[in-house]
Amino acid sequence: MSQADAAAPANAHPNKTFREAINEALHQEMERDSTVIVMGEEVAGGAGCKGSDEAYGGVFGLTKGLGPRFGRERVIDTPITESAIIGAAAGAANTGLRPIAELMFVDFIGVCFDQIFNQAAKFRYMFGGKARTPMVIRATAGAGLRAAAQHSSMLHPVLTHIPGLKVVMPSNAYDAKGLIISAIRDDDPVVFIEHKLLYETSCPVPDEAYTIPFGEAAFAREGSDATIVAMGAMVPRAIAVADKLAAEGIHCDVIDPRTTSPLDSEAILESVEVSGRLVVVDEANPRCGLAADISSIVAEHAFSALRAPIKCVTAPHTPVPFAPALEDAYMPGEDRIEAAVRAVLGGR
Amino acid sequence: MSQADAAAPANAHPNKTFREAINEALHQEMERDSTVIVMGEEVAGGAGCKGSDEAYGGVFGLTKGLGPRFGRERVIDTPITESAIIGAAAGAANTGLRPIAELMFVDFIGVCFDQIFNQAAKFRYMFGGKARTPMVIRATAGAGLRAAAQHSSMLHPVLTHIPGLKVVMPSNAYDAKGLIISAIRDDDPVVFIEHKLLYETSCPVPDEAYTIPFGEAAFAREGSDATIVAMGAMVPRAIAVADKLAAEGIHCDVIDPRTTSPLDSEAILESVEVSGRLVVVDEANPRCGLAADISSIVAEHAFSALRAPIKCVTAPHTPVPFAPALEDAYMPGEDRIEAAVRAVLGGR
Amino acid sequence: MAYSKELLTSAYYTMTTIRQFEERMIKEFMAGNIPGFVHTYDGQEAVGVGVCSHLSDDDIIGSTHRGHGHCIAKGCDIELMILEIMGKAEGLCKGKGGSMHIADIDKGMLGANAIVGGGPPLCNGAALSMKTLGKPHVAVSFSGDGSSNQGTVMESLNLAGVLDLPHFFVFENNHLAEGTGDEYAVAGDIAERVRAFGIPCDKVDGTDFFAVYEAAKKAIKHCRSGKGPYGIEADVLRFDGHFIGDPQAYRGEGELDDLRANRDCLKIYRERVTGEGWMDTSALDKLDEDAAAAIEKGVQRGLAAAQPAMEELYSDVYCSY
Amino acid sequence: MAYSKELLTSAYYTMTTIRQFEERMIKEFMAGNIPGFVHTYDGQEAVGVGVCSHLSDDDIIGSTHRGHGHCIAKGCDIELMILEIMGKAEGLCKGKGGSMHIADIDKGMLGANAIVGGGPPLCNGAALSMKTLGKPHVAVSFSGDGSSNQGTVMESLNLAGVLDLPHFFVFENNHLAEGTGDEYAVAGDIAERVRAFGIPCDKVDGTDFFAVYEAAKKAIKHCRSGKGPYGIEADVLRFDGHFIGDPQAYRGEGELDDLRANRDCLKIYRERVTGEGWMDTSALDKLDEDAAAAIEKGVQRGLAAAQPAMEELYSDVYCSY
Ligand SMILES: Cc1ncc(C[n+]2csc(CCOP(=O)(O)OP(=O)(O)O)c2C)c(N)n1
Ligand SMILES: Cc1ncc(C[n+]2csc(CCOP(=O)(O)OP(=O)(O)O)c2C)c(N)n1
Ligand SMILES: [Mg+2]
Ligand SMILES: [Mg+2]
Repeated sequence: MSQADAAAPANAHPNKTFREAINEALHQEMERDSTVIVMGEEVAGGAGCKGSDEAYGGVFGLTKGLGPRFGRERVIDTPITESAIIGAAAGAANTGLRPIAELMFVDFIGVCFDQIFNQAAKFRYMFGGKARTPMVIRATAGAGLRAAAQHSSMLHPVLTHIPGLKVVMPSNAYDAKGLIISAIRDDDPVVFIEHKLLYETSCPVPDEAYTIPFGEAAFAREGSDATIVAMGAMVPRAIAVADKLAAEGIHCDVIDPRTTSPLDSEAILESVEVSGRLVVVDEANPRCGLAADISSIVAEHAFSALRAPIKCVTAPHTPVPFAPALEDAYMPGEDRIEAAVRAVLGGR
Repeated sequence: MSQADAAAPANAHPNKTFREAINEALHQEMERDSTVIVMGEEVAGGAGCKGSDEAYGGVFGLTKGLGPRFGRERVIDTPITESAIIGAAAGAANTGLRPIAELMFVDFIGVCFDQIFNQAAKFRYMFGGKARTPMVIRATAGAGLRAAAQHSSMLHPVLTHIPGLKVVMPSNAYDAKGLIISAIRDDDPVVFIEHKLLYETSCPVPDEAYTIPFGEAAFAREGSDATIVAMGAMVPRAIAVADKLAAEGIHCDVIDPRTTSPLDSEAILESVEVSGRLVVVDEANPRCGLAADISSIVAEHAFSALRAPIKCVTAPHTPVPFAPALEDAYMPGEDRIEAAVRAVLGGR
Repeated sequence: MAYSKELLTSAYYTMTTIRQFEERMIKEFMAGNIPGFVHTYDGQEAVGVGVCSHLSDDDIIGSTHRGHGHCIAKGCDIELMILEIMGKAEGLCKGKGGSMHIADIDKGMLGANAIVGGGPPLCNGAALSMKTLGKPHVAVSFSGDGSSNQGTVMESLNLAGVLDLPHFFVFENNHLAEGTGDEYAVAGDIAERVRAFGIPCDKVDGTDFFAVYEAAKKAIKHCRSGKGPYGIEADVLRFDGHFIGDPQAYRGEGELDDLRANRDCLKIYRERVTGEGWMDTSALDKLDEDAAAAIEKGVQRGLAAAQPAMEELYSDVYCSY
Repeated sequence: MAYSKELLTSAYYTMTTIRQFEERMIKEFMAGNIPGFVHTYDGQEAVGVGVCSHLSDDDIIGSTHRGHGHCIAKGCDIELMILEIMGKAEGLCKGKGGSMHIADIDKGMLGANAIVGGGPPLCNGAALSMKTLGKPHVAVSFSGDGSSNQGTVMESLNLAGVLDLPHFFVFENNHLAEGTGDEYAVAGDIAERVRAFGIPCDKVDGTDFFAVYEAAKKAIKHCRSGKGPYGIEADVLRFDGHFIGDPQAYRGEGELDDLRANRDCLKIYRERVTGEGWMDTSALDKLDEDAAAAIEKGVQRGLAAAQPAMEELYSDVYCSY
């Protein structure tokens, strides 16, 4: 696994936000490869209105500028028709293009799930290796914007469950750029999950294109007292807890798997072999979730190293509530992460 | 938890197949409660053809006889339109009916997932308790019939992940009857998963209506050497292994949770507290699956009782292959279950 | 054609309530008093009110992300709505739903819906309940021009046609779906699309309350009498952004000024009823003031109210892990 | 109107191959030599062949659960198909897909699809590739009457209309979806539904190869010339069950006998070509025999062939756990 690169190294590269890093990567990949196209609702800016056709660029602005730069043949606004969007991306991927489809909110997989899990994800296997489906589905996910039950889900556990899909969930701008470029160049369907709360976070990001391999975790912090695994918007929280504990002399590995499928289980197992203590933090609901998944891998393959029960820190088994006080309590917070780490340390 | 009732007690009740048990329960509940309706493709038998309108009764025959008995106002054939079927069931449930919608194969949740997970499952919570959604979605699931990638999935992990849904997965005819009746009388949306390989299995089933509560596991076998948790079509396989080992003097609890959400984690934890050894068998894919889910609950809450790594026996992380030899290897078989139990027993 | 004083008064009162409610929500949102994503209905009042004027609490409506107007037209308590939109414990849904997920089943309001196209399948279900239970009620779904492209909506049209459900499909074509126009996104024509399922569908001027009222009357009568579904496509407009805060760069120069000047359903209503001598200006002004007072009261209560208690995170769901 | 000898020969050879292939699959299935669920295309040959006669390997088709005929018409190797359907290692998809999941991208066959309505969205994508890459090819999706009710299909029509995609939508209305008739399940009319999206759509007699051939020619020319999508609704029938083994209780008395006597596209073809003097009976008989021999050879090879090796369970997927 690569070390420390996820931790926003203080280097000579200019600071960029998560949003800017992805936008830049999209520009660079479309420039490099004319078979890369982008499609989705208002990804080019909007169409068929009386005013500007560049009002948007994706509702969160991630695709801003692509339409004017690469033209409407390659940056395609669609109706509200997610099954047709994902299906078109998959069919185009089978026939020579490398589509990037935007699913405005990952919550909308409900209306297009068949095209993701029964179609795109399965072609390569069920056609005996005869089909390639190099497509990326980009989607905003997560709580924190008071968008409530139908616009705040994570859903990466559902996607990670599906064989044939790759699932990517960056936690910072540097990784976001490297991972989206890897996703675009990958020959399998990839779901790329962007947490709403990360869009405005920033760190140094090289101007040039670079890739980060799938299945390689990053160590955001290192320490042998306990292992904390966290993903997406949970990584900054895990780092904050690790830093606080470090001031007390408790040092934790903070492992960010970066891709949930494939998963760098080796990095996690190696860390637990040393620390013997594991806390898994995930914003998704708990049942059949990613925290449970990682816990079970460790309980099977690093059992003898474990010196305390594995703790999972997740959302409760409820939809995302609207009221800010409830939503804040819904998301795993630093307090709960800290308590879990102290618990696996036997109450230190 | 209730004991032994899942194990097809040799009593005075007539033998019935899994299919007959469900069909009988549907008749009884429709008789008892005029707000119970059934809808789906060919559930009444088919419509708009030149011949018999009773050709089918669900393609697997589970709803056979309901159409003629209760009429087409309550047994409703639909077009191929799963989103509209599930949506109509949910809306009808909100407004006074108790619909049972048939999803011919659980694999079809892809085309109606939004109506399940964003709509039906969330109403009660997001409307602050103001809505009731007493509906049942019945679906055939699982491998074994050589139906290949798009007609053989399990998908209960995906459903179990969703807060607000209850997920039921009976392993025998007796439980199937009691659980479907509980599902129909429940005020929350329930997904009722019928494994294809179980339809022709039979055991004594009382003629009268009865319920089995959700969240109560059954002990198909009892023993303190190891705990085997298995669901659906995996239960008979786990029982066969337990019986084989029992002949050698190794005695295992075989726990069938019967409902995956809510889950009777207490029964599992209590068993592991005694045995210290756990094997979880599930036909679903492994990542973020139910085996991982149960493993993680035990690794957190019965850690100190564990005397060996937890073993998960699942399908591989691949779609379901068509060729019989591959499909047979895909499904967890008795050999793999037995090997896992022997492994947690330290190679006995 | 004459309308009862009662109808004229209540229709105007409801429309002005919606207009002022939405304008106030924009103000409160901008002041930081409302969290989340909010989509306002101002401009479209004549549709919601023209349709819901024919409905009782036993009739059901299914709404959209742009649901405030439908709620108010269907008789939801505006104070409880404000509390909900502000995320307060006493809100219509305990503060757990918010603007995009308001429901009030007692009033026959089956829910806003933050999933485009989520509502029509549910309204088929409500209509099925009515048909199965032999009740003379109707279900009404509201959909936008953008929503008309979602498969769930088209499936719902077909199933309603097949089962002859008492489902009145109202398409509010405001010619925008976020920043995408119907000219671009709707291949063909919405009303034609509805008719292709064998469902009668009329086009109506959605800025004219009376036109909507008459079209809805005919449609609802059709549905109530067991003849199956009916549709209308209302030509309408929205005054504000897709969501509060949307800069509306997709608007043409002067487009909004023109709409406000010439296609404001409240102005058009006032002109008509005063022109016909059915109501006078002072009575209308008085209704504006009454609505404003009710909203003011609700907002003050909302601002002062508490958020839900922490236990509510775990309630209203069958089990918590 | 005259047709080339080559076309007449190849069209008949392909149709008789499909017919005999399906009849043989039924036999082999009944003998226990084919696992799983198999849906045969016999009766509908004139549609698949009439359409695919205009296509090259660079054109793409998307098929359904009833895909054998489309595969054969598109030029897939029948021996490799038989191996696939029998689940053998050398099958077109290594025996991992089976009857419901055959694909052959090299031949422009994008896949059968066991999800009703799964194919048309994918064909939009293929058409989008052609449009974006500036190639003069078309994508053709096949859908049934039942499939026309699935939201994915209707969304695909709209998106194809919006983006002017070179997508030819072929609806094969065999008036049955399992045991449900289109009379019941399709509100309105399929061709009208297509037209409502602004897409031209012709109705054609699907038992008449020449009618299909001409309609497809016009439609494909339209698509190739950049004018956007086109549709046909072919009136057709299936001779056998929904799946092999289906007792077809939904058939009326004498219905099948009547169909076999009067609406058999192969008989109709033979009558036409002999009647016109374009081909003689002995030439046609010879083609029947040639097809039978090829199928026999494939079946024998299939029966003798081995299933995939166990490693194949884990191949063709990015990682195994
Ligand atoms: C399935 C889904 N796709 C996309 C969105 C994002 N979205 C919310 S409202 C909207 C536009 C809806 O347009 P229309 O139906 O015309 O309604 P209007 O906003 O004009 O009232 C979009 C794209 C969503 N909420 N759900
Ligand atoms: C989404 C989905 N729903 C239901 C089915 C089950 N099913 C398979 S084929 C079929 C009937 C299809 O009818 P039609 O489209 O007319 O095609 P035909 O069988 O007549 O060729 C059904 C209901 C399915 N495979 N996928
Ligand atoms: Mg609109
Ligand atoms: Mg058909």
